[in-house]
Amino acid sequence: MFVEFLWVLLLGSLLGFELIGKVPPTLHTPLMSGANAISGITVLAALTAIIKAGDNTALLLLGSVSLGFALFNVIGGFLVTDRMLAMFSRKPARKENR
Amino acid sequence: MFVEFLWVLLLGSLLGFELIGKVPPTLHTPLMSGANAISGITVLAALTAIIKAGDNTALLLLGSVSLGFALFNVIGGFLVTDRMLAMFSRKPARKENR
Amino acid sequence: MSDLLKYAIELAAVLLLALGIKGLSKVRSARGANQLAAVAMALAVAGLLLNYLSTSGLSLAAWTWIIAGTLVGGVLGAITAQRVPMTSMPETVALFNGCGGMSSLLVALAAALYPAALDATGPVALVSIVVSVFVGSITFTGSIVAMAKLQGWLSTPSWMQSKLRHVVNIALAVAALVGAVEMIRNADSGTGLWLLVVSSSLLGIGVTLPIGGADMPVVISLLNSYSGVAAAAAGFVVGSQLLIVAGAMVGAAGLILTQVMCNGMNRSLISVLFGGALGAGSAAGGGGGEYTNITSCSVEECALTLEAAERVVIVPGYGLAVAQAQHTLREVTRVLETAGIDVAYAIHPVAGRMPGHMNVLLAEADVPYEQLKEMDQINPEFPAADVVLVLGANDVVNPQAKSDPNSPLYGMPVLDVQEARTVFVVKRGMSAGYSGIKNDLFELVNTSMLFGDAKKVLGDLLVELKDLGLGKK
Amino acid sequence: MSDLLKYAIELAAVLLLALGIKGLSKVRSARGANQLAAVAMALAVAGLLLNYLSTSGLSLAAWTWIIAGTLVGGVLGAITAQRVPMTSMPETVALFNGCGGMSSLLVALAAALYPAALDATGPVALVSIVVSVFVGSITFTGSIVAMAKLQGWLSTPSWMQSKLRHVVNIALAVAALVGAVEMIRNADSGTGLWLLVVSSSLLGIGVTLPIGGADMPVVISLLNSYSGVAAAAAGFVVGSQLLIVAGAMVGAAGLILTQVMCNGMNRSLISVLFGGALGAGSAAGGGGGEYTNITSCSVEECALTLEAAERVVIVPGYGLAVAQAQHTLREVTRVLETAGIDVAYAIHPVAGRMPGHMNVLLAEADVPYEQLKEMDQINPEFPAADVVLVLGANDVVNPQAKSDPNSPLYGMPVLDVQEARTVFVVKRGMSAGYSGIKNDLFELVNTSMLFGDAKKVLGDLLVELKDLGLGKK
Ligand SMILES: NC(=O)c1ccc[n+]([C@@H]2O[C@H](COP(=O)([O-])OP(=O)(O)OC[C@H]3O[C@@H](n4cnc5c(N)ncnc54)[C@H](OP(=O)(O)O)[C@@H]3O)[C@@H](O)[C@H]2O)c1
Ligand SMILES: NC(=O)c1ccc[n+]([C@@H]2O[C@H](COP(=O)([O-])OP(=O)(O)OC[C@H]3O[C@@H](n4cnc5c(N)ncnc54)[C@H](OP(=O)(O)O)[C@@H]3O)[C@@H](O)[C@H]2O)c1
Repeated sequence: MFVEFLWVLLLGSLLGFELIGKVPPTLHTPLMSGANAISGITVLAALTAIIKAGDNTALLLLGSVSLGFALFNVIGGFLVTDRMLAMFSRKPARKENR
Repeated sequence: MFVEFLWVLLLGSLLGFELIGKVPPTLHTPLMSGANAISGITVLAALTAIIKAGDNTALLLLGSVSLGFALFNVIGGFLVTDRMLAMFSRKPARKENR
Repeated sequence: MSDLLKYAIELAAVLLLALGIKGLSKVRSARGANQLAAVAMALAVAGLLLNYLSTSGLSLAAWTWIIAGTLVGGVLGAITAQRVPMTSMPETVALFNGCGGMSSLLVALAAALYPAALDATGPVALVSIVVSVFVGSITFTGSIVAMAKLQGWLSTPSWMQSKLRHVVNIALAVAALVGAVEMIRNADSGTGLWLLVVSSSLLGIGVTLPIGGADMPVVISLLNSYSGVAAAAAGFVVGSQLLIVAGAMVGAAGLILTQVMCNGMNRSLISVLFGGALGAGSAAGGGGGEYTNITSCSVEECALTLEAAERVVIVPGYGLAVAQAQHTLREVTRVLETAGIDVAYAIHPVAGRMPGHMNVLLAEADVPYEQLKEMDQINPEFPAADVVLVLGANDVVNPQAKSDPNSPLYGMPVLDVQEARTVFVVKRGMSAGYSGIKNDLFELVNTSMLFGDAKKVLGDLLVELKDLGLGKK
Repeated sequence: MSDLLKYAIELAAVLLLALGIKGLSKVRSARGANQLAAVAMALAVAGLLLNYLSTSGLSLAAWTWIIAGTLVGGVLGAITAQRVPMTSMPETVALFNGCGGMSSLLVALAAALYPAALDATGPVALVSIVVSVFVGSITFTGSIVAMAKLQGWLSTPSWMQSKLRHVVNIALAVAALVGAVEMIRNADSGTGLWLLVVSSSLLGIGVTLPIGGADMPVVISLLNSYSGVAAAAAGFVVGSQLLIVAGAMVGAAGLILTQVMCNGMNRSLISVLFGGALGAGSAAGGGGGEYTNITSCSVEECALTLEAAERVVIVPGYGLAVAQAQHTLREVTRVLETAGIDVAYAIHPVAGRMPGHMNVLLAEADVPYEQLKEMDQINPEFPAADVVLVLGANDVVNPQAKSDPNSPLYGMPVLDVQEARTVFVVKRGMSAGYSGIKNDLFELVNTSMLFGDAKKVLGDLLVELKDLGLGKK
């Protein structure tokens, strides 16, 4: 199992390095914020913890708080990124209308 | 096991797509030839077949022929690519000498 | 749910996430890419829940706690995202990021305290827990400190600006290492765990606190990369490739973005992290007294000059953003436009405190896209401009960057505002900008200073312009 | 050898291979990247051997067969690589590629025949074997056909250019599918396997044979991508992630490269694969008779004009490459240079039959790098040129591409040679180029045709120039 994990870790990292090429400065902030929302993928870990907790209340609590934090990150992050990008995307449309 | 294979297949493909961005036409031929040499990585499969063959001569023979073909591809491919690229790399050096 | 379906969902989610990150780096596709990533995330969550539902099932308790966590986190997140003003983007991203780190930290704590329940036993899980706790703690406290500094809730204690902080931080790092080793050697004892949590939390504070507020976007981007690492480590803990890949991608992409940002502002990552607040001394000492030959003028004079102009270029900077003056600015430019004056905005790539911040702010104030000109596009046009209005910008219009090879700014591309016929600089006083150095522009004969808060000055200007009869058709 | 070391080697090899592929796409790093990839490959092989040596050990028989295969394959490969002329690069790459496909095919055959020995049992292994056999066979026969066509050993039978070939190919594909299903349903029966091998081999021939020789580089690039897929499938068979990742990377990168090449020559992949030989009809019918107002001239006239020129631009094309005239050309330009005439070469990105081919050929003939001008760089310079010498180029100098929206070439960027004072076009007759269409350039008043094989004409030109007293100091 561990080796397979290392494989996906290596490949995921290489992919991450390649995915971001030339980002125009205009997009630095939204990109940061969008990537940040993706890092909230820990929701999955939090959910797993809750589901596997059985009737261990401490574990349920830890998992639930973790889930709350993660979702705060995810939902807030995606929404705020969308708000920012909505402002950009209004513009090209206008430009084409001219 | 199979799932881990699918993971590395997916990630490897994505990585391959990303690695090649804008290739100047000058490099199309060497890039094709170099990538082709890398696809000769089947040497590993051929070696595995020979090693695991035990005293099964048919298998040894199949593996050995496969190894020969693969190495023809690998060694020939890398060398011919190097020959081509050597011609390019002479030039920037000259340019700097001016 | 069959295993095949489960894996297909996971693979599809990773594919969509990768496409999302890729798309976010192009203006055209960015918004769709963000939504795609959100869909991918929802898909991953749905896949996980369905998988457990169809195998072991979910207990009532689990449901309760899941719904509780979801409601609280989701609703708070949504509200924050809607309410927060565009000027506070850096703080907001820092806050979200810190919460992501906290989430990884809590999962790792859960796994450390109840390894059996989460199948997190064995050396690999242990090491992953250690990494997750360490990185998660640093991400959390670091992000919160970054946020507090950006909001102005915190300032750097003076000893933190001395070399002493390096000693303290090294001590904290060593303590964290000791805790980590202790945890791995003796998994059952809680001492190692708590030592690690406490010392890495403090380390996060100690590293972030001395960094100047203006360098914060870089730090946030770096911490964002860390939160990816923390997520990948959490993936090792709970045994999920999806988490590992997504975390690794974010971690790597964040690192690249950090580097790109540093390049854009002519700064190295090392100097951001270990250099402390840039120019903190020189700004106070050198910024104020050295100027001679300053021409200052009144709002009336400025209004009269604007009225007579045909071509006006606006140069917004950090000061405009902190003064939240973008809407007032838009009203002023509307008045100028109705009077037939040609208006353009010169957007320097690192104007403000966050890359792309100016674009967002002006877009929010409904400035038409065509009027926003990038540096390379507008620089040749300055000689043809009658009036340049510099609003709370300083470094990005400093001609030293081109003329003086000894200047710390040397080499940074700047806006050539001095080429215009008349330049008005709106700022509160003579204090320096982010880099803490003197600006030769202010002493040029065609430059007039207009002192005051940007929002207030623009408001006054609006009144004056209307008094002059502009803006009515 | 510990497992950890084994995995570390594998991971390092993949990392280096990825860096190699990335580096190969930039001129600066390409050579180093190719060497890096070779090192990675050696590392992977060494890792595998060491791993088996330290665990089960290698029998004498295994060593013998390994050394035999290595010697034969390696030595032949090295000799071929050293001996082959630069003009035959496309054929050579096709040959190497075909051998890679054959290697995957043989491994898959071995696994199909002796599944127990290679641990290749179960449905996953079976499907992988099927894929590997199918793709490996197509790669092998397709590449060999491509090579033979490029070498001129094969020409397309006429029925292959009719629609009938689609029927035959579909029938072969169906047969392959039947074989595959039979193999999976009944692994022990050999019928399915042989049906699959034979029909997919024939399919490889049937698909490649109708494709025009000029489209071959695209086909080779596509087959190269296939050989990556075959390697990945072989990885599934023997259970090696390294093989899967490397194969997948090559497969994906090859696909992108194929697309890039198609874009460069204004052609779609679909039309390359299913369109058959482009313009086979129109080239014969339309190319010859339609020209009026052709001015033809002798080698002497050309030499006299060259002698009087100050600035000469050489436009090499496919004809120069087939005539292998690059060395003679270099001698001619040497003579011109010693006479103080300024010489430059205009390199169109798809001049010739393989992208970048012209650069390689001219570099081989020792043309200085500074004289090779890319299209965008040289186009504005044509009006200042006294003489343009078009050597076996046709489509890349066709002004229709810019002037006539109905032309099939319309939109392809071309070299604006007609802007020069005098244009000499060296070709054997009036037949059309790759696209099969008429070239308006040949009818312009400032164009003179110089008929003959490029090498011969250049040789004659050299004599004439020397007779005129050029080239001696
Ligand atoms: N964009 C980014 O991503 C980023 C990130 C980090 C750092 N930076 C750096 O930040 C700098 C940006 O340059 P910049 O020209 O935009 O800003 P700046 O050089 O920092 O100058 C801002 C000026 O605005 C004035 N100001 C502050 N508050 C004001 C208010 N309420 N009303 C009016 N004026 C006010 C200040 O002078 P007074 O105090 O006298 O009013 C100050 O001189 C560059 O050096 C860049 O490298 C940028
Ligand atoms: N570079 C690539 O990657 C690539 C790949 C595939 C296709 N293509 C296509 O190939 C074309 C390349 O354009 P191009 O202008 O280089 O070539 P071209 O348009 O194919 O024309 C070549 C010309 O050379 C003449 N020629 C042939 N053999 C000769 C010899 N021995 N001596 C003198 N002349 C000879 C031929 O006329 P005669 O028979 O009258 O002598 C022919 O008109 C483009 O259409 C491009 O899209 C390029």
